[in-house]
Amino acid sequence: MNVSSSSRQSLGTLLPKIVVAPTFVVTLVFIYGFMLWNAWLSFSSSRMLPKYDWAGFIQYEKLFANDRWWVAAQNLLVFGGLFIVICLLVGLFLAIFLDQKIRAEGAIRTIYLYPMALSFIVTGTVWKWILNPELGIQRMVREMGFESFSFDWLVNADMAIYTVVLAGVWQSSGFVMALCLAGLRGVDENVVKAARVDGASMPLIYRRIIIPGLGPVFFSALIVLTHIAIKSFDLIVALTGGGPGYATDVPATFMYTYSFTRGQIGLGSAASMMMLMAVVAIIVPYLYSELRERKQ
Amino acid sequence: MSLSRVLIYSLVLLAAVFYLLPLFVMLMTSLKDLEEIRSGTLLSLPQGLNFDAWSKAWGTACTGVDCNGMKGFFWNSVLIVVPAVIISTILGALNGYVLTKWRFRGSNLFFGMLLIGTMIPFQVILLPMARTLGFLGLAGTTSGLIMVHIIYGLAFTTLFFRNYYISIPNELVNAARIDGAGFWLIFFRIVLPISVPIVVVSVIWQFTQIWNDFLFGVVYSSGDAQPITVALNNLVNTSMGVKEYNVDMAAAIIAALPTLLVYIVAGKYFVRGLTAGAVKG
Amino acid sequence: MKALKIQNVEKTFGSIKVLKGIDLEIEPGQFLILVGPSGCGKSTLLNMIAGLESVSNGNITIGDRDVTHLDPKDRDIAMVFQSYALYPNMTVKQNISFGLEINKTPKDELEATVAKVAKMLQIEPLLNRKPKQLSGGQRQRVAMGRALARDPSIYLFDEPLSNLDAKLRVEMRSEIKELHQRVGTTIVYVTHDQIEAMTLGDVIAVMKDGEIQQFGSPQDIYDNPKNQFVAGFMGSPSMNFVPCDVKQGMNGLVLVLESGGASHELPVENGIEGLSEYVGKKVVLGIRPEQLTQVSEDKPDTMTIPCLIEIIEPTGPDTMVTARLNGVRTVCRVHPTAQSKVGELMPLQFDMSKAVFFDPDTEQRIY
Amino acid sequence: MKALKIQNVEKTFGSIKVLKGIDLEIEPGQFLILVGPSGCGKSTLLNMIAGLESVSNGNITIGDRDVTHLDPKDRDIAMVFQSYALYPNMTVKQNISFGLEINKTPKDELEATVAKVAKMLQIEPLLNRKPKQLSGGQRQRVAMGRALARDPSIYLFDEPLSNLDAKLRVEMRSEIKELHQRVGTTIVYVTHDQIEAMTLGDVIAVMKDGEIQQFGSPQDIYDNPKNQFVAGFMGSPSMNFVPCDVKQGMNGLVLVLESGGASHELPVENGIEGLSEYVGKKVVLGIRPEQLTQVSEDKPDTMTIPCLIEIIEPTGPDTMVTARLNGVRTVCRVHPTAQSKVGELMPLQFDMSKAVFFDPDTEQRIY
Amino acid sequence: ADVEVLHYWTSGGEAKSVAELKKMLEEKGHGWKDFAVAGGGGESAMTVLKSRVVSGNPPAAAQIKGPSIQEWGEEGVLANIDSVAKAEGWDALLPSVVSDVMKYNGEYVAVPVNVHRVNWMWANPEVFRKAGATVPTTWDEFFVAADKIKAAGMTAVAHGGQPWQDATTFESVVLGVGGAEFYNQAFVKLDPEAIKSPTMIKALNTFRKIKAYTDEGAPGRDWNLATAMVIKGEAGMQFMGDWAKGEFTAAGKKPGADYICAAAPGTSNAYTFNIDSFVMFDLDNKELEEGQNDLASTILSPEFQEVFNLNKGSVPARLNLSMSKFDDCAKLSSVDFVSSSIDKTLVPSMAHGMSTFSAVQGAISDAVTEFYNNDSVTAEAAADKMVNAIAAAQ
Ligand SMILES: Nc1ncnc2c1ncn2[C@@H]1O[C@H](COP(=O)(O)OP(=O)(O)OP(=O)(O)O)[C@@H](O)[C@H]1O
Ligand SMILES: Nc1ncnc2c1ncn2[C@@H]1O[C@H](COP(=O)(O)OP(=O)(O)OP(=O)(O)O)[C@@H](O)[C@H]1O
Ligand SMILES: [Mg+2]
Ligand SMILES: [Mg+2]
Repeated sequence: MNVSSSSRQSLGTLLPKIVVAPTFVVTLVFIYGFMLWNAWLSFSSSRMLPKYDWAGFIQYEKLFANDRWWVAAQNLLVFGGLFIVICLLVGLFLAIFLDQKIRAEGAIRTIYLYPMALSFIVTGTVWKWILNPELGIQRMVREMGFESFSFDWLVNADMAIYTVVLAGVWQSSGFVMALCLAGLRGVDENVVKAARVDGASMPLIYRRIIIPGLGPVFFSALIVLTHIAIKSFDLIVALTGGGPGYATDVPATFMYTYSFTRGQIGLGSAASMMMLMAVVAIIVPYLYSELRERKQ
Repeated sequence: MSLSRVLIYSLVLLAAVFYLLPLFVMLMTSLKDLEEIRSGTLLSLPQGLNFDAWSKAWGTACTGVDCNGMKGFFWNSVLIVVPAVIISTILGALNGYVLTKWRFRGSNLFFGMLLIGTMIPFQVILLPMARTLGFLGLAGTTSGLIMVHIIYGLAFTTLFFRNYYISIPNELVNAARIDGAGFWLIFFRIVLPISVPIVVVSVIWQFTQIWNDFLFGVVYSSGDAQPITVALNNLVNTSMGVKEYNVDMAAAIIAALPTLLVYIVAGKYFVRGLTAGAVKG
Repeated sequence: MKALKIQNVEKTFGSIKVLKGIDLEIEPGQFLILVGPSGCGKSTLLNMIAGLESVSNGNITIGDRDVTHLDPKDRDIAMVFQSYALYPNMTVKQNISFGLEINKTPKDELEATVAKVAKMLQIEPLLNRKPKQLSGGQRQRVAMGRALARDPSIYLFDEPLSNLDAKLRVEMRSEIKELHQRVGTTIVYVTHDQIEAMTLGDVIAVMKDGEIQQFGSPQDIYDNPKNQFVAGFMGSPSMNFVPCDVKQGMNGLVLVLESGGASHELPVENGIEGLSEYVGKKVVLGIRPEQLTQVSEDKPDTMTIPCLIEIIEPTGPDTMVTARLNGVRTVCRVHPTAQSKVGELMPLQFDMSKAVFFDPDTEQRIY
Repeated sequence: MKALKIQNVEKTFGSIKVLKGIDLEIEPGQFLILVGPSGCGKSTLLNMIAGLESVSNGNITIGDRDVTHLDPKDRDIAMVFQSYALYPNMTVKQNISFGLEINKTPKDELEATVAKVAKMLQIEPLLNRKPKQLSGGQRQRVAMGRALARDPSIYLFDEPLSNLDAKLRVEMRSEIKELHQRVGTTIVYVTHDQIEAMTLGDVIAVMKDGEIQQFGSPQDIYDNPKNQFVAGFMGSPSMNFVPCDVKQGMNGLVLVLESGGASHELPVENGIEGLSEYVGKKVVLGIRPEQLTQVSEDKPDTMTIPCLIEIIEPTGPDTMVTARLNGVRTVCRVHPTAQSKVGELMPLQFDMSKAVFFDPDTEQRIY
Repeated sequence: ADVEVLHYWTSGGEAKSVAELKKMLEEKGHGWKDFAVAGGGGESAMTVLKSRVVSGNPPAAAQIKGPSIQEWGEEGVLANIDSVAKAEGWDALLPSVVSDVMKYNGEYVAVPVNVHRVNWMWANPEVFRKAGATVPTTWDEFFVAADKIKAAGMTAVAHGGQPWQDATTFESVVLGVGGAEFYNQAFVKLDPEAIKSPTMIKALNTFRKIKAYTDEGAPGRDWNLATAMVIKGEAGMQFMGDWAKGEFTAAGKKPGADYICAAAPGTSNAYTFNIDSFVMFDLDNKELEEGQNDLASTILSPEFQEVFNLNKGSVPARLNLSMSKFDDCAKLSSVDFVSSSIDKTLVPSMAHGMSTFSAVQGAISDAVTEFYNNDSVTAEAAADKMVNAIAAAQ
């Protein structure tokens, strides 16, 4: 009896592990395994197809000597930073506005949210038209009589990356809005009352009390936005094609171009390793602190 | 209405116009003929309601050697999306359930690993995945593609469910355990029935992600099993030939219709589901 | 000048009238309790005093200012909430000083006030913690500290103790009481716990369904409830209500009580004239547990009836026994040493000097 | 055969020992209370009995079965949780019958049991509602119904009443007490409310920091606490602890009490031999509020001392006054009619027959 | 079994041409499994192809061109179709510049579909008439004409600012400024001396000068929109391969009358070619091997070559085919193809990956685009950069 009961017990404690085991294995193999695989390639001399030899750090040396790589890295910083910050701000403000007992809130919320339903390919294509000086906004405004109006970011090598930010924000800020709205709806209304009695005005209450309390919301949003920023590949391809020139290249497009169209898989792998390391360096400490704090 | 209300309403409406603009352009363009597109501006209204481009995109446009439009590919996508969404949601739910209600040593670490997994750029895994699929004998099959979508959707579905389940009191599980229920019974009878809000979130998210996926679709599917995004891409990307923008736009809208519909119909539940728990880190 | 004057205040949510004409006045420094069952409109009334809810009808005056339509921040009030409503992202210190900071209090004055309040409430070591690092009682203190720092003309409390456990609640109750004695400001305090109401209040307004049922001092309300609702609501354990037939006995009116299988006649103390109209009819006898005790020799003239014991609950200082009178469960407070067992008969003494009587239909007191 | 036997049970979370060797035994049909301050390990112990937490060390026996390593479902127990933990997606009926259904109880037997339980708890009209359509008290009843339907060998309750408001808590307390008297099953009941502990339990285990401080009947624990912790924890308001100097008086030992500006000598009743060792040193006098009362003529031989009143709290049946003795706040329970005012001197009678004494350092009782 | 063909001709006339091939193959008793991946001038298709090969599941045939064929050959995954070639005598049918590309280790692994001429200039005679300009034949003439068109308020050059279009224009400039031999030295032999030579500097500066004659909307513009500008008379000229003809035809324009096809300035006796071709993958399957051989033979058959190239605007890769059904531009292209082949002025298009491996082409293209878009880069710096980038990519 004792024996059978203890074996039953062990099945009981094993079962949950068995249930997550597939995911665990999948994560290990298909994420971390592939990362390692990629790391190996970055030390190989692979060109057209993967080759499993040892070439030392030569790919990294090539990478660091490559101007285009540095443009791409810088673009990711600019794009990622602006995209995330602006999405958070826009999403937050839209949520705050919608939280003011707006009529037809449901419809407006859907309008803000629907871009999330479109693929970046579609988003990129449409924005490419709208932002094109000869087709879109600039032409329209000029035809309305403002001849000197100029809005040519898309075709301006210095500004093109901001159009990517614009389209990205258009697509993703609605999601942040939904998250923030959810967060705002969860705020203890007594806290707001307390602050009003303390003499605070609504803007002050938002600034000092409600928004600082949305930490977990921003955390969730940040995870999703980072994920989207890294996957912005499609958007850039469709919107600017990395251009003008390679002015809007980002590491993802860089890596893709070198690995797949230019037959320099080793170099592409080195680029993606750098990208992964950057992501890990930023996200892991944050994740760690957040998860630990949650646990308490 | 006070001044501040007026201000809020105008900002809200202005934002709405900004968000609607691209959809408006797409719609207008799809309703024009090529001549109008060449001569007019993006925002000008079409001269009449002309659905030729739509019927062409749906039924007769060429994507490769077949000129049957998008309709076949539409169903391909459905065949891929439905199982992938269902399976990844179920697995995510189970993972979330274990990670919150049946914790074990290292379960938090596992979750952290999974979260980092969401950050991996998909371009990186294209070749290793191809190799693995070939190894498994799934290369170029629909099941292979479904598997890929499930694998890379798991991190997010798990995240959603974990954050939701963390707000469900453990006492509920304990009560059921004492009532004699085991792991599965508790999951199916107690936990799953109260997961509707987060299931909606997970399904909408996964549906959108998988339906809109192009990269995996193009690389891991073959021939007439390709999803609609690949067909859209083939239709839109004439490398050397005449571009029919109206057909392109109609096709783009057709490709986006299911996800749009999902957001319009279930958007309310989406926000509600997020409120119900996805927000809590 | 009254500290607070509420005149015919009404509140409607949609088509539902939640407050039906409230009238109240309190003197400066008085401690007013609003007590009543859940949903009776206590919080609504308090929120209206605070300015957090608009007033549908009537007037509210604080001191000599009509504040009916003022913003909360212009009313010179401070409020403590049931859930404490501490600002979760701020430290204890910031929580306390937030109101001062907004009102542009000079830095050093602010520091001084925080220090004073923290000392008064003994929360100095907590000043740099966040609310979630505090226990229930500590949070409660901080919430009070936030109100105290403001030094307003009225403090409003909305069930500030109901999230605490029993022991802590008793402690905090004393602290609030003492604080009021020390600071001497006007306080309006909402609770649905009648012990709090009794121990804290100078005056109590017992509310039900948006109306004030009785307004008076604690002891007055306890001893002279106007109706069965107030009588039952105030006091713990509750007053026992036993429906009885009224008969004309030899020395005056008597009540017929069936207990332990036998029938007994309980003489009514004189002076309740209204009772004579009920001869041959039923009245409801209201008698508190402490007036039903074990037999003791020092009160030889009180009536003793043997009762069948159904439940025995020793609380330590006293033992509560439940007996059945006229088919109704009746709680009696006996001395812990008074021996008895469930299912046995126990003679119990009826102290009728404080008993009250109610009309069974209108539930109004019979005087 | 014991209903429940806990032998040297320990629990460690990580490196922290939460339970430090618990030993307990109860007879079938007994009502065991686990009481103690928050965090002392009550829930942990209960969860270990239930099988929800693994046992780090020691043995748990229910009836004649060693259940230490069994799954909860194999232990033949039922449990009621603080938050009730009703299945939100099921109706009341389904909630009650879920456990039976899982155990493959035949349909008609199941129906009969649900009907019986619903009748017993008077929740028949609620059977088809969902939990969120119920009030707190109704939820509590359903949670009990779920446990009752199972007819297990032990019921476990984890603070089942702490989410209810004061009034309801008193009512439900009586109901649980009565239910136990009626059904007669063994119950283990966790609470940190000592009134619940006193009124409900046949035996009480007072816990602190993962150890049992005292195990005995309610009245025994109330009257004969083993140490200062138990004495202070049980009873509401708490026992007063007054540090005093012990002196050799003329007729035996006396305590020196400073009150209202004057010094008084309080004779100690005889029979406490250990006290003689403390002559010239300090002891802690433990005296309960009900032993400090207004002066009444029928106890002429008790000692009377005038005390300075600091707080007055009328609760209705009694009035609690707080006085200062040897610089320590002391709560006294006086009759509501006993007049006094804050800041005045009031003569109070000391009933020393039940007073207890503690060593100021070890906090252990002096016998 | 079905012969799976990976290609990136997915829409419009191209799709029709492929459908023709499918039909012909099916007539020979083989099934056709279409595997179309459009986008980015075949970039997506190459990505897919690589993962298919890596997964051990390559298609039977894939659209691959230029030196990439050699790269694939080196990986050892290609099928040998030399038997068909021998039987049909391809060596005699194809110019040696073409057949060299189709061979790996001296044996045929690929079959050419067509020949595109890249160094075309498309002009709108109406615009020239209005501006009083003449169609230029040298770069000096070009700037005179461009000035006039610009002065007349029209855009002189319709350009699409995408890297491959930049490169297309640039290689025409290099060919026009430096001649075929210099072109070969720079873009085929990748001689650093040539790339840093004054000739290249001159070409670069000429190239940059063109920018002044394009409009604001150029960056990112698709090539066909640029063509439309010429068609509509908004712009005077466009440098683009012969596939642009399809746009003119679709708009109902007649060559000679409504539009002019001329060699880019200074390149009339030279010819940059861009050849589409299919390679066959080694599948280890007898039945499919037969299908692959039949596919190869079909592709080079006169019927298909004619049908396909009529649709696509290019000329047949196969010599000695009657051009009677083709238009004047195609006829001119065909004649120039043969003559330049004899004169050794037939050069592979750098912009379209015919002259070098993709890595090198990418490196050149990056430098060119960077130079064109960023005015702060001097021609000398750009040339240096090109040399370094080429060295790094090899
Ligand atoms: N915003 C509102 N809209 C509609 N009805 C409301 C609103 N706020 C309160 N009520 C209703 O008004 C009545 C009084 O509510 P109130 O909160 O004042 O009760 P309360 O006496 O404070 O009860 P509790 O003791 O439960 O806090 C209730 O019936 C409640 O349902
Ligand atoms: N899973 C756990 N991991 C680590 N420590 C725990 C865990 N569960 C409980 N503890 C710790 O064990 C101690 C006892 O907890 P327990 O819940 O048994 O207390 P309790 O007596 O029930 O208190 P309360 O009256 O607040 O319910 C506490 O200090 C608690 O922090
Ligand atoms: Mg309230
Ligand atoms: Mg507990």
